[in-house]
Amino acid sequence: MVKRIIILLVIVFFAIIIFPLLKVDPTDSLSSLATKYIRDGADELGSANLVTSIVVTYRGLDTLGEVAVLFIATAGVGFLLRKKKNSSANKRRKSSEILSSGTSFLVPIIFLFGVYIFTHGHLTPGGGFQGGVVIASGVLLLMLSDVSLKFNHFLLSAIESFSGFFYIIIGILGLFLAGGFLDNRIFSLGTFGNIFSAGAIPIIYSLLGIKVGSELVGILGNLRDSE
Amino acid sequence: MITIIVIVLGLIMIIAAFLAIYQKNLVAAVISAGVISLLASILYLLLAAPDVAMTEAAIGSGLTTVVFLYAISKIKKKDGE
Amino acid sequence: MAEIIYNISAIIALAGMIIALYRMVKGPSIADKAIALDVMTIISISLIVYIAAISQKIIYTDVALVYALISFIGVIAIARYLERGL
Amino acid sequence: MLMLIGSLITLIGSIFLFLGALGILRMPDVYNRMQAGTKATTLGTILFLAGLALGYSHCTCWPRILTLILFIVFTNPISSHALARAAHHIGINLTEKSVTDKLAEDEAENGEKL
Amino acid sequence: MKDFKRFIVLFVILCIFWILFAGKEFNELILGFVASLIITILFYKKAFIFGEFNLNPKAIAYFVFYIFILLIEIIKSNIAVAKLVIQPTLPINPGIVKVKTKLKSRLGRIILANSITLTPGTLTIETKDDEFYIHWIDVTSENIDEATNSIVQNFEKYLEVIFG
Repeated sequence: MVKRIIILLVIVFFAIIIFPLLKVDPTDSLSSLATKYIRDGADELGSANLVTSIVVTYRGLDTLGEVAVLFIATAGVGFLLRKKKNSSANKRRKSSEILSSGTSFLVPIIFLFGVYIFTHGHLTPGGGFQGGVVIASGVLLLMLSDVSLKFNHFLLSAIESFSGFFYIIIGILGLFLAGGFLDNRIFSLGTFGNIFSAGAIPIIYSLLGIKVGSELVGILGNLRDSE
Repeated sequence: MITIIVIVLGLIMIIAAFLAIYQKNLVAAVISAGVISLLASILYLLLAAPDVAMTEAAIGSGLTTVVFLYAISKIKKKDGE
Repeated sequence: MAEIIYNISAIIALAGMIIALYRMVKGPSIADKAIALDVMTIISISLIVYIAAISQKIIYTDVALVYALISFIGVIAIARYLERGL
Repeated sequence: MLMLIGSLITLIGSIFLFLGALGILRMPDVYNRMQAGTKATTLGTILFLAGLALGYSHCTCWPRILTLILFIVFTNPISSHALARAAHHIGINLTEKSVTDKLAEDEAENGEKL
Repeated sequence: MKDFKRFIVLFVILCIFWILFAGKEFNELILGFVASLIITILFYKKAFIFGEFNLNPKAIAYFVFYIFILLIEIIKSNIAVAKLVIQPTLPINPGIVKVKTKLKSRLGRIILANSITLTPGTLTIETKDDEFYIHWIDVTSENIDEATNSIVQNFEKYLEVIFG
């Protein structure tokens, strides 16, 4: 009991400390680098969503590292979980008719929404990761409704490798045609706020979305098909 | 107004966190953890970070729940055999 | 005037969320907790759109869309886990 | 004026949301909770969002809100159906007030779970 | 022929959703067209329920009419359940009953089941061939035919015309 009261007191203490953070005005004390990003980012890169331009171009190498981490996670899951020899799909309970009909209606729309999110990464709060997760959720819904769904793991890893490959090709193109690795100015910047603007950012985000989506589907498929 | 929402959501998150820790049933704990990330994404939105809010909503409340459920069902199968 | 009524509506919705939380703490079975999660999700979607409207930012509604899709799949996953179809 | 009408619709919607939550508190078993809880909140959300779209019509967010309403109307019944089916399959009993359970009778008759 | 109809219906629905998501600027429309085409090619073989609309004027008029009926039904029964919840004695009389449906097409069946679930007081629990098992919050009759009359008939007479 005493322990719980102490825990409660600690939480209240932290709440009191953290609460003033809500009132901080984010513009009044920024480092010089952040000020530069905010002042020049929109003009230099032509992206309406400043976070996107920082994540994809200024800090593009970090994003490459994050995708590599996700790739290693997928590979680890596939390596650690043993494949099932005899398929025991018939042990699972079949889904109801309503769920499978609803799934076949919803999955195309979910995929379209995922495509919308990752192609509009430079205009809306979405981006490659979020779009990839939405697409993986669509496949998850298919998995939940159809107990005997088979995955083509070879195709998945092929899609994943090709999108990663083209991602790096675009980065290297930036090195030659524009300012540096993963610079988005290899195409014209277009009109600010338009869909075909911000140079290579929509293409990079589409590749990232496909890559993240196929990696997550790989993880889920491995989890389901292993014993 | 925003302050009221922040306080109420924060309190609910604390209660859900206690539930996630102290509950005996693992699936119930997973559901509580899902509630935490659900509300955390509203708080991120209030702090003007829609990018983070979207990521939290997508990954925290959907995908991790499912991965946890898969893990629990694998563990239970092992125990049963 | 209208703003005050909007704020009152948001507070009533928040009160609903607290009640759902009580069912989640108490709920005897997992299914009860999943229902409570469902109700909390729906109230959260309403709150997100409310926040988007009062801060005049359309793009925030994208978060609500993602929310609606993903949490629906979460609830179905819980249901399929319960009936051993996962 | 439009804003006032929108705010009143939102108020009605929030009351339905509240009553839905109250329903899951008061009802005696899982199935009745599902009835009162998740369905009353569907109408509540529709009214809440429609009121906001009406009141803030100058921010032209109505296509998104329409999409959101379509999603909720289509997905919410499916998820509560899946949950109810799972609850019946794992044998959560109906409340003692119930008068009949044809599904359990038929399952007992055929000797197998559907 | 069946495949072609399915393809067109799915493609048009996806384009409408894209316009709802992204607006109707010219560049957006091009992108949406390409994205919808790719997704349609990926899915049109599996999405069997899209080939089941009756695309004649009468069916479309009935569909619009059906949405109104459904809205009115939802509002009416929501008020009934709200009354039920705030009464201190909670006068409920629940049970699971069996009803019959004449609908054959899967899209019609899912819309019927969702309509039943959306009107509070009734919740579809299980479907088996032409029988739906429905949890009813206020059972007035355990007989199949009478239950069918009071739950399903109202929606079915429209859905029969729309989906055949």
